[in-house]
Amino acid sequence: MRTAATVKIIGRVRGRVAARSRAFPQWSVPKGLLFASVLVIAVLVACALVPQWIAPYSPTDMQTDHILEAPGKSHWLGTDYFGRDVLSVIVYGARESLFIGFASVIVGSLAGGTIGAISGYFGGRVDSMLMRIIDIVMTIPGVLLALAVAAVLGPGLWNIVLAVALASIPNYARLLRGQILSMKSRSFVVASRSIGAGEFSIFLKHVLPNSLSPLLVMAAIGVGTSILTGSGLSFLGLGVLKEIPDWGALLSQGRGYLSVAWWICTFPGLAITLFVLAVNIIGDELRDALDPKKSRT
Amino acid sequence: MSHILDIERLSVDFATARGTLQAIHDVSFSIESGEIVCLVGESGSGKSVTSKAIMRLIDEENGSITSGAIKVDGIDISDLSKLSLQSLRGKKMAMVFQEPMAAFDPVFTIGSQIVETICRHDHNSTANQAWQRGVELLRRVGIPEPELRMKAYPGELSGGMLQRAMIAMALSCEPELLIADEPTTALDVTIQAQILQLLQELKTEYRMSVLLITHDLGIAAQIADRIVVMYAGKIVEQATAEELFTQPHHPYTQGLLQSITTLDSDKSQRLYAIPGSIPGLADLPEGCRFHPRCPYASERCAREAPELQDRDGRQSACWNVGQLLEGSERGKTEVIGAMRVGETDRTLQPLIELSHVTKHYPVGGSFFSRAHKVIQAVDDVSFSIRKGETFGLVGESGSGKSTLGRVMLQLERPTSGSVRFEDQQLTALSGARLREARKHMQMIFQDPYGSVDPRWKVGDIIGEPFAVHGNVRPSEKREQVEELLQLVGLSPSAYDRYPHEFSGGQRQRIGIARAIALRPKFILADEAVSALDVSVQAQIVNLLQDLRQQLNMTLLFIGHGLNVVRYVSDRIGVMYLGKLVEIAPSERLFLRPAHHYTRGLIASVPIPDPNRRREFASVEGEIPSPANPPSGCRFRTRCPAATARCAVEAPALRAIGSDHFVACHDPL
Amino acid sequence: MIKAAAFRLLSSLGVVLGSSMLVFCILYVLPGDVVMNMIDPSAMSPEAIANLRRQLGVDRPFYEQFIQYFSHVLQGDFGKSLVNSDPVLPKILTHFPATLLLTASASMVSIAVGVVLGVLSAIHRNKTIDIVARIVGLFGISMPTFWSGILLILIFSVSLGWLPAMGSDGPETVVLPALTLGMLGAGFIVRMVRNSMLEVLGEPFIVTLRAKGLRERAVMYRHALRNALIPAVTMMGILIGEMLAGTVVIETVFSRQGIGRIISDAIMAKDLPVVQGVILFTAIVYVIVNALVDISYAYIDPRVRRIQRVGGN
Amino acid sequence: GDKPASQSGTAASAGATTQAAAQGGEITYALATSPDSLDPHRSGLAVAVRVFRTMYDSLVVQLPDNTIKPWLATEWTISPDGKSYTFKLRKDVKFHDGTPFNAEAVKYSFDRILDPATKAANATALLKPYKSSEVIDEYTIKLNLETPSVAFLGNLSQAMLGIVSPTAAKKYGDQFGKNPVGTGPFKFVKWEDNAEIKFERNPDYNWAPELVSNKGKSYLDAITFKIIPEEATRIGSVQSGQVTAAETVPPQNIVSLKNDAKLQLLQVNTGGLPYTLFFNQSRPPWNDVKARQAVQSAVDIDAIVKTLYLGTYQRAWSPLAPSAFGYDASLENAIKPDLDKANRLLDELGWVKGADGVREKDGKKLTLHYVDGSPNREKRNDIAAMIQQQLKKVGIAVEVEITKDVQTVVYTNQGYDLYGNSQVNSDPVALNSFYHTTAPNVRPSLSHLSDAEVDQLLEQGVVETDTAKRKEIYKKVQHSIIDNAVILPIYVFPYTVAASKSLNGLKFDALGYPLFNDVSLVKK
Ligand SMILES: Nc1ncnc2c1ncn2[C@@H]1O[C@H](COP(=O)(O)OP(=O)(O)OP(=O)(O)O)[C@@H](O)[C@H]1O
Ligand SMILES: Nc1ncnc2c1ncn2[C@@H]1O[C@H](COP(=O)(O)OP(=O)(O)OP(=O)(O)O)[C@@H](O)[C@H]1O
Ligand SMILES: [Mg+2]
Ligand SMILES: [Mg+2]
Repeated sequence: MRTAATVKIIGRVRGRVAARSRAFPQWSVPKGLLFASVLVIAVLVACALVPQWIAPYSPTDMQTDHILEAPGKSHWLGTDYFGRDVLSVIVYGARESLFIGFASVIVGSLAGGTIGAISGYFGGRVDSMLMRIIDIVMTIPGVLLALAVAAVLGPGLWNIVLAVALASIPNYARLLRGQILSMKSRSFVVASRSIGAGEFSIFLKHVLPNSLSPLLVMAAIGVGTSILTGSGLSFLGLGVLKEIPDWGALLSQGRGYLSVAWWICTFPGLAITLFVLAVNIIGDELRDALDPKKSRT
Repeated sequence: MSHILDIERLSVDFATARGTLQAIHDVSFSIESGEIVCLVGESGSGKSVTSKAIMRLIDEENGSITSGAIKVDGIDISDLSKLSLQSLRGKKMAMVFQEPMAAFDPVFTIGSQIVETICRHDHNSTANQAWQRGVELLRRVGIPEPELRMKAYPGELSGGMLQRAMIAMALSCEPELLIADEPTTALDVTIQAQILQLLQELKTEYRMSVLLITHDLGIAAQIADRIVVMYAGKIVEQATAEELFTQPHHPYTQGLLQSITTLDSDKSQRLYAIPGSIPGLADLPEGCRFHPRCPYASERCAREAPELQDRDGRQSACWNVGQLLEGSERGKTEVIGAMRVGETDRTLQPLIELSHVTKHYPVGGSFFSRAHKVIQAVDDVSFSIRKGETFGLVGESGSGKSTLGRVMLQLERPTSGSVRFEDQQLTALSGARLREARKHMQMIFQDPYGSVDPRWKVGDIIGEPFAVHGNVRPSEKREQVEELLQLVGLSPSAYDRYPHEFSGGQRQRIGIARAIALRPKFILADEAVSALDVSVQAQIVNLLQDLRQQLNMTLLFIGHGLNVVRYVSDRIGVMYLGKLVEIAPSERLFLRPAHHYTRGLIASVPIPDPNRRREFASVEGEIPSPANPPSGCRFRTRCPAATARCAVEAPALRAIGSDHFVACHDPL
Repeated sequence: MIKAAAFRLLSSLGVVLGSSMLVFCILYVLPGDVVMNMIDPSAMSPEAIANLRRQLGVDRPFYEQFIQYFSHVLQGDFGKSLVNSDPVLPKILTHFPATLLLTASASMVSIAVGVVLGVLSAIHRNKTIDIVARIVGLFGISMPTFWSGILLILIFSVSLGWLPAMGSDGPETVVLPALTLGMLGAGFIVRMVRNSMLEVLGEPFIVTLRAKGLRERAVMYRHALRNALIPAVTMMGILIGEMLAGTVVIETVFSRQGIGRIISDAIMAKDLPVVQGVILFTAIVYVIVNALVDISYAYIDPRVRRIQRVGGN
Repeated sequence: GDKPASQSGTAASAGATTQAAAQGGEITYALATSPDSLDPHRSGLAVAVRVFRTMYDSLVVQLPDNTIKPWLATEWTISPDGKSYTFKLRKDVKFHDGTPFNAEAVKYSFDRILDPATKAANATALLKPYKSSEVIDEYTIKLNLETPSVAFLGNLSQAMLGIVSPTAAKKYGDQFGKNPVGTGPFKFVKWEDNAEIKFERNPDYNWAPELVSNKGKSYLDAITFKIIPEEATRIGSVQSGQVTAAETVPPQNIVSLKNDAKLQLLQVNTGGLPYTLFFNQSRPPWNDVKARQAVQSAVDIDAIVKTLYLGTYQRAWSPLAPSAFGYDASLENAIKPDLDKANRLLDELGWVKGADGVREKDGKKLTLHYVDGSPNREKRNDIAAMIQQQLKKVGIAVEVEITKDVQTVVYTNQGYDLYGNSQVNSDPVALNSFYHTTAPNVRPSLSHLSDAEVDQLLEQGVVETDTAKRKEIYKKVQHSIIDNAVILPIYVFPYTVAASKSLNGLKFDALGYPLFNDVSLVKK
């Protein structure tokens, strides 16, 4: 739902403000912050790929005589109510979390982007029809969509991914459509048409590539927040019980211990926050880097 | 004489991501009260920075005054506190900007923005008084129905009106110094003339000092008492208008003056253009900053930067003034082949023929109501362009020139009427056949920045026509593109670079290279040079002329710079509110305009000769809305010779001489 | 003008109807059986169960249920809960005010925090304040509401004892939930306001304002902010929709009454009439809010007003 | 020791009852979930029953020692064949709406349960062998059973068989659950969905059972139940004083709240069936006793209960809770975790460990599909997680499915190998619905057990009137179930309430439901 929110907001606003075609001002990032973000992502990706090299303990090792230990020498981030090492669980949970984050954004943006692109390309009837459908879907809270998906397909990791993706589709669609509409009337597009290029090839070669960068920004926020959507679902009791829980599930499961053992859910929360921050900072930078105007040679 | 403004050795730095840039260096000049001083120079020479430095507006853009002083009425602005600065701005000195549309806050009414200014500086006046004053001011600058306009939002007024309102706002606290940064560049010639007229009146009426920034030497010649020439952040020359135009003391000034296309430029001669382009601040040349482009440059120029020196009561910064004064003009004009000896041959076959072309854009209307309101962008236009000729199309903004061009190339379908190209009825073609036909008709766009895809490499942009139309192998493509690059005067190494790495003039060359890639028979140049500096404009115009001749193309040249259009065209059509009002061979049109509108247009063009100053404002009022054009003759509302007949009967285009057509009941 | 309004109304109705039909279909395909959720199947004979099904009308084919439901809705009858026979409409009407209060106050928090941070961040671009404000904004986006909600309860109710931890009776109970939900929205608004503020600050008219000698405060808040708010206002329309959705979690955490809780329970129990009713209601609210946003949009931005008057683009 | 104030099987009470109870005042009591209906016949939720006790009375009451005492019925006789019960009723009782309580009302209530239109849930099962009733005179009623049932009286004591006002029930129809009317010490005032349910004192009340000391009207003016599903919020509310008491305190908070000077903790073990994991014997390989025994020895329930409940919950050993009639204490500590035994049993069955550590046979992996409900109530999901790890050690792969739709997954599709459940009940006959062979066309029991000997014992248990003999019967049943590893008993659920120290006199009945008759507020 969180991704939905973000994406929806940016999508709609962009759509409406598309008339003011000037690109968003750069959200230029101090070098140090960028470096830190790259580092964070690198570490998290490493956690996802080779957790066994990083985690000090097994994430499933329930040391029942060491439950609820505060952060200390032997357990840097403490232990949880099973006696698992919190650090190790977080490290191992990275794989699932990153997967939820990235997969749902990829699915959502591909599907939404395609709808938006079709709508923007054909315009007219097709456009107004698709946009009416998108309008309709937007009035249904993301929670309901997510719950419905979870309920239809049964519990599972892909569910969360699909649920989040589904809820974000209207937003990507709207965003890309708005972007394409404003791009379609640019003079380099007319220029290409005037030399006799076919409509479809103009669309593929000029309109689309120039319309994608705001999608990137939206996706950057989406990646981080879909993990939270997952946690929202597990809060509502629709999560999956996995041997190695993802961060969202850790947060949701550990919330009851906030007053007695704050470290259980504070550190996974911090992991999510760091991840969101880093992805967003890198996303902004990446958008600039992909823009030949802004990349410095 | 008291100096209202005194700038002493001013330097301004900007802090940017890539380090500090010095935008202006050691600039000194002054303005006396009641004097109009023009600051001229190519784009990027530092004119605006100078003006903003005077207001200390550069503070907001990471700029800072690193040395020197700016004295306004004796007060040094350069190290004034923010607060006292704010109370000076608008009161002591006021500013008028280039884009009137963008210079007002769009969400407040004109009135409230004027009142805001008055109340800010005059604490005694009540809001009501301020409002009354605003109404007075608007009336003074010639806005009809000022009470009504006060309540209008910026978006509801035309550019000309907004510029007047902006001037009214600047005048609201009776400043002693008015700084106008390109106040007319965004406006039509007729409106420009009105505004310049207004400035002159105000100067005499209020004894105001004016610093007018412009790149149009014509304007400077018409209005300035004194002219300051800037180049790459430095002042290179300073003199009274007469002195400067009679005898420039700096090769740059000389080059500028020569680059101007005037209403009597010799059409058989190439336009003069200063070679090269103005350097960026990050890579300024050693020594004299102009030396790489200077025909007089010596070794010394490359080593040592010349100081601004007094000579005969004027100043210039050049080591070679003496040499220049001796008058040996190097690299001046050259005769262009044997091409344009006279007018085009009337017996030539038409290449393109338009008959009764009309283009209406529906406005308003929703799902339920079929739109009944339309913008008549082009209304019943018929004419033909002959093989090999250059046809010019002029008219004020919104008169439908671009629309006509687009309809010609079938980028848009006409509402009615037909376009014939050679033996093909273009309006009947579609799909692949139309795309095939486009091979022979190409377009050069006005905006050199927007008309190339920023994500494509130059080589791909220019090579796109090959990709679209053909069977060209990649190696061949590279070869051909490099050839084209050379043809338009770019280095083949541009192939792998991105458009943003090029200057405006260079980008326009990229656009031209693409347009000529397939050797089309017909090229439409829609304001192809309007966005460029005078000297670059000359380069591009020369290039177009050369190419046209080499490739034997037919050209439709749309522009609002009448002098350039006159220079390039064989015949010219004049449009007004979607109608073609006059067609004539270009010399004849300027010598003997038949339509009142044409005459007004021509009279509005500033003449770059201080000795031939004249009254501006030859066409009164503004162009009406094309959604609701006047009945009968569309020009009648602004026509000095309008009669009752004009209101009821629309004049048809009729011949009044050899090759000369006009749509007027009482032609001149 | 009237035509435009009528068109707007009609298309809104279409959207509401469409969304309600979509929900009907979604719920229809949901697995699970409302009857089995209601009774103890071991204690009832199969005939009795079939009888119950018939009574509830859930044994009829899809299209019949569909037509029947919507014909009733059009007569103002939203039906009864399948689970406990509560009439749906009064149920929604009693719960809705609390949700509305929560969303409205959360929006207020979002706007207040988001605008302040966004403006600060834009004015002090790339300075420490900017970086801090942006990170705070992202924090708002990156914290799950159930977690931040509990944290707020622990701090403000348990430790400090300043505010009630739960309930929906009285204005003080809305403070913590509104803060929690508002922080989420604030995160988005910060980003939005900062961006549009920067964009506006780059507009030429800002230079004009300074050249007039206006105080910096007037330039920033009277002019720049008002322009920058235009996109932010649009966002409020969408945010309110999202906040309505966000109430599902918040209302549970803070034990507030509200439609968020009704709907999550109802979905789980496959209580079709209730889900339908709530969705219909939220869709209407969503549409109304967005219409209001459009109106206020035109109010703030005269350019839009003009476009609307001329019509088209 | 540092155990909370818990006395299993006996009613715990808060504060000293000796001091004179203060009149007046209101309390708020936080519930963990919302009752679905206040119609006692219709709801089967424990949380609803906690609320019912404030406003519905039963014919009889069951004391902690499992004896049955009069309540609305003053005395009763049982026919020799055990198939009819004749009750003499109190004559001074009135429903809250003024309707007089009489034999008609009792008849109406019980017949109402049988009427399908009532959509009665658990009440139907509790009333089970009941067939019909005859009104003998205004205050005498005779209930007829299909078959004799020793548990019948005990069941009658349960709140779900409370007597409702016929006038109101007829008047409100299916809305009675929103407008409940009974004879209890408190009258219903209002119910705000998902927020609160409010009751006020019934000033006429004067027929309290022996279980409480205050036989007359309640000390409190009113009780408001608040519904606070989120644990942390519920505990936060009682800590911050926003509510007077909060139920279902999670273990970690029990430990921390004990040091809270402002709060007291009350804990009572619930009666009936403890939380038990049932093997689904219809699915191989769990139909094989050895396979089940392997799991039984591989799982370390002690570790689970200690870790997750931090010593606040008691471990269960038998299919019955310790307070239940016939509980067999000899089962305690009889089974020890024994990995060697588990491995040996599985080896014997031919399950061989594969490369990934999971046992295989005939190309099939040894998996156990563990289904649990959602949300993580009483940390039951965490139990699943721990069992998953423990069974991994012996080569059993546990797939855990957490689902909200238990009805479909478990009851309709029978798609589980292991599923946990518990039941609060007053009599061991409750075992029947879990372990007795079911008729072919009826929904099978959770265990799918079909054991002739157990069946026979269970059938005897229903009719055996001799207490000692009956105890023996149930001991045999318990033994058989544990020996055959039909189930894994996990914990006995203690109903835990955190309350302000100002709350006095809160008591619990034999099943662990709160009673508010004696509650008063100490003024400080
Ligand atoms: N805020 C700034 N930061 C960095 N460089 C700047 C800034 N403002 C202006 N410059 C640079 O200073 C130089 C002079 O700019 P300026 O705007 O004064 O030119 P100009 O003479 O007014 O040109 P034009 O005719 O295009 O308006 C340019 O190279 C420009 O890029
Ligand atoms: N796509 C369109 N939809 C609606 N109106 C249009 C459209 N294109 C042009 N117009 C209107 O048609 C009229 C003529 O426009 P056009 O661009 O042809 O003028 P122009 O002579 O080229 O002006 P300029 O000198 O400003 O380029 C204008 O009033 C313009 O607003
Ligand atoms: Mg400038
Ligand atoms: Mg044009």
